Amino acid sequence: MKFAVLVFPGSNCDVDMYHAIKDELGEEVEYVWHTATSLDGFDGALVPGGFSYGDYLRCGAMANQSNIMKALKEFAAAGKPVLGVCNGFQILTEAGLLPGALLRNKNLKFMCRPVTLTVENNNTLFTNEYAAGEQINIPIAHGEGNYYCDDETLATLQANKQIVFTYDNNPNGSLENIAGIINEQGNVLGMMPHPERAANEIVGGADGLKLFKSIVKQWREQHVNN
Amino acid sequence: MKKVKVYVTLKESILDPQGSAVKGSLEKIGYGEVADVRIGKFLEVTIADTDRDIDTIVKEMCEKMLANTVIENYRYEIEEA
Amino acid sequence: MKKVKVYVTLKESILDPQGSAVKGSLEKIGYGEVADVRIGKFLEVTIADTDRDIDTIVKEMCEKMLANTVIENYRYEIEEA
Amino acid sequence: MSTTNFEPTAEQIKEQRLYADMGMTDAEYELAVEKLGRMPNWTEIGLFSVMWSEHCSYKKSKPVLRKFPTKGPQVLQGPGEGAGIVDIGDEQAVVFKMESHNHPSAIEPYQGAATGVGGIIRDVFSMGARPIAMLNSLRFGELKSARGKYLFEEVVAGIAGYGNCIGIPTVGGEIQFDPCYEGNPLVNAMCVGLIDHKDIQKGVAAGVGNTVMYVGAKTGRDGIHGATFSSEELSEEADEKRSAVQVGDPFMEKLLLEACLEVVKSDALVGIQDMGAAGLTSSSAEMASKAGTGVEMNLDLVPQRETGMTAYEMMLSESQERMLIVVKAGREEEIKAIFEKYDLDAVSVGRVTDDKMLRLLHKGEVVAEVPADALAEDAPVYNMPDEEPAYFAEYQAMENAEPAVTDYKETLSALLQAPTVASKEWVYDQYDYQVRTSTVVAPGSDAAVVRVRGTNKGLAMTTDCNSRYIYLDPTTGGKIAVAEAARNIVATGGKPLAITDCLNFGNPEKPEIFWQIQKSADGISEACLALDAPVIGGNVSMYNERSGEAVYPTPTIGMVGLVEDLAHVTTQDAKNAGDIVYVIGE
Ligand SMILES: Nc1ncnc2c1ncn2[C@@H]1O[C@H](COP(=O)(O)OP(=O)(O)O)[C@@H](O)[C@H]1O
Repeated sequence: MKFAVLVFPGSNCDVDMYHAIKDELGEEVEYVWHTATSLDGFDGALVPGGFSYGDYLRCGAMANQSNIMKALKEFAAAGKPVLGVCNGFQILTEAGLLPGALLRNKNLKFMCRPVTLTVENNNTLFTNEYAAGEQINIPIAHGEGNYYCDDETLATLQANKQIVFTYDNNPNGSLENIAGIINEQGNVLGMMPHPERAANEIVGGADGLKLFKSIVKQWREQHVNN
Repeated sequence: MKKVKVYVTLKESILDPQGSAVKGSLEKIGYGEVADVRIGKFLEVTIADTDRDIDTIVKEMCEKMLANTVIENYRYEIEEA
Repeated sequence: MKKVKVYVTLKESILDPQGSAVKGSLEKIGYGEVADVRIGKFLEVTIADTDRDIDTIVKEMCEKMLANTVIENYRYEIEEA
Repeated sequence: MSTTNFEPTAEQIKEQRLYADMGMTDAEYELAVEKLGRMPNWTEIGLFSVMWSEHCSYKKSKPVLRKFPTKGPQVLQGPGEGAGIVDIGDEQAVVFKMESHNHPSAIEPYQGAATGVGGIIRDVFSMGARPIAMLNSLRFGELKSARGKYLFEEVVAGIAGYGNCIGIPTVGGEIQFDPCYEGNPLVNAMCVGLIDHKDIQKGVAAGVGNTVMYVGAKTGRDGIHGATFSSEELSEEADEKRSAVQVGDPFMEKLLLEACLEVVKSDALVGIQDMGAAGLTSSSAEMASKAGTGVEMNLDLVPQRETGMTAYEMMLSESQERMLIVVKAGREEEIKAIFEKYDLDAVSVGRVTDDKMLRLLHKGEVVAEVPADALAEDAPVYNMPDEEPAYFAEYQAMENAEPAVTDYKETLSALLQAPTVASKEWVYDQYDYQVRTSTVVAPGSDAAVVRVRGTNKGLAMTTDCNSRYIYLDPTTGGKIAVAEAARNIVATGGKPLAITDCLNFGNPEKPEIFWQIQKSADGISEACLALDAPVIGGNVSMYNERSGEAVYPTPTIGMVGLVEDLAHVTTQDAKNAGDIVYVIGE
């Protein structure tokens, strides 16, 4: 399986994402600069964390205007897996690929710490390797991860089981403890915690690796076995 | 040349933690009469003379980038500069 | 009740990294006529009726907390709410 | 018409002693006249004043710095470049340096701390290294006044804001609170980078005819005379001098970092240097002086953020996120293309000459023509008088007092609540200490450990200094500071490689203060020799006083050690109930 790691000016978890795929998962991966216009040849797209455009104005607002976003929207519309982490999640909401928005953390501070998540929905292409209700440890590092959406959107998210991860100890004020959501189609996941930072025990845990393994498993089932 | 003043504010239904924090701090230093604080952005955009309709492009810029209409409202004033 | 609108802007000689980045992005997406962008804050402060002179206390609040006068300027308007 | 016309003439500068306002003495002015062979004009006296400030020339601290052991088989680059370099085997090396930003932080704590972080990062990547970790060492007054709390919170936010945005993990540091830092906090930032031997760069303007290029942010009137300002005590009048405060732009620096690390791979690049204190002046004069060449620049070509800037203003501006590079003649376009990818300007502003002069053109006129060596090398060196302060003998004569503890539980709990002792989680929770996914030991233990990707090795790093010990006995205190750093490295599983230091002191013109500087340098040197951990670079920050009261002598030590195998890493937390506790040593 071949992954694209999108790189915007100011992305800084691109390297982590790249190495998680290459070194820990052992799949193919390439960086794709924001000026590119196509994602042809890739089977999955990863929108990494960091501070695209410095997070100036609003997180993700300027990245959303890049060339590559048009290609990413087509890629998503074609049903291919798209994962946005942290700033990547913010970019996906700005782009309308996921509903809602990420506001400043309730305590107004950046927070970097390990957190415990509950896998609320393990029936997605991103979570099939986890058990239902499994508790996993994945670190967060963000200043604006406070998920917000209006009541109607929340009702839809709940009805469709689009809330994939929740925080056990809500660190940032997110609505309904939301840590990660998926789109209705089920192929675009956005989450604030960093699974790519939890892909090797030496740097603090490997609970995130299963997320990437899930993507590959589903892809293999669809592409290799037939 | 035009000077455009853009005001971007959080929608009323959205909690403004920064505003609440400032209100709390103001109370603490002796301004108990402060009933509410809301914090938004104030952008000053200078625009060179252009053939395009200024109102249209300012609106476009706001919708596309300067504001996120899921959570924010915006308004603007266009002045001669 | 008074509604006070406070505008906090960076002093002219102070670098505005946010404004420059926004200008760059606007240019790239087709708004080459944008000559300059400066980003400041817009605060709406609601103040309950008080015996103190409203002008004095707003000024005090700005100096003490709402603006960082080392790098920012402020101005305000007081409206009946 | 050139605005330079409104500047004082060479005669006025001399007669009205205008150089004094720039921090120059009469003798220094005379020396400048001698080096130049005539009276300097306004721009030229500006160049002399910044380059001969303590901050740039180390004129008062040089004799002290000479005490430090700086050599060792592991040292690839000692003091003298942007940062020092130490071999770690496998054709790789570690690059690190620590730098202070005390005075700017006292005035605008968020931006002061942020730009301090930005500056030290540039020092490291200007060597061609990839920055992989940040540390810091902070000193504040006790958290009792509103101003004190404000300074603390904003400095921490500024460090976090810059480091998090640029994506370099802040993995360690230390904080001490003491009333002596109330008006003059200390903000020292350290950056650690990793480099392949073949990529090591120098800040040289070599090759006559080569092109001098300016890259990065535009020049504004920010922090003009920042270097002279940091070489004076903080006073109420100093507030007047804080022209435009420098604002950090970590996004710009991230682009500059990535572009520069691409550029160092090109053989078109000859030299690269960060525009730090005294910006264009120090980078151009030092690069020429180190190469034995001259540099001619046309200031009309310098990218400017503000209108109507004079040559004096451009040369003294301390706008952040800028670099000066020297490129082989004819290869400018290749270099430009790399910067363009990152939306950065790379502009040819001059060339390397053979006459050893720094020559500046502005609006068709030569506005300055000064020997590069005169600026970079010929600053006077002072042997400052020192004198043992009266307090020293007094304290030495005292008996050690055993504090009477009646209730151990209460005392322990009081100790743990003291801000200096208490957990610093509130602070490091705000730092992204994990980005780059290489942090093996995060903040909260002894030294931090960052793995070297692709190997089984790690780098252990720490900053330490107990200034109360140094105040009481600077020689012993200096030794203790280095020994503490080494213990932190060793306890974590590393072997000390080398140190960087930041000498934070009061006004060196006071003999008692200079005595503290001398003695603590003796102690540091002795410990470095004993531990085979040479000093590979550092920074001096003097005049840390407010209203005549100096801070405690605070020579912060930043140490890096090599962990040969990550399996050796040991953290400080208690592992299992029932494990036995030993006390080792005296
Ligand atoms: N306290 C110190 N200990 C060791 N070296 C020092 C110290 N202070 C300064 N140096 C070294 O002196 C050299 C000259 O510094 P310079 O490049 O002028 O300073 P900076 O980069 O701090 O502006 C640097 O290599 C620096 O590492």
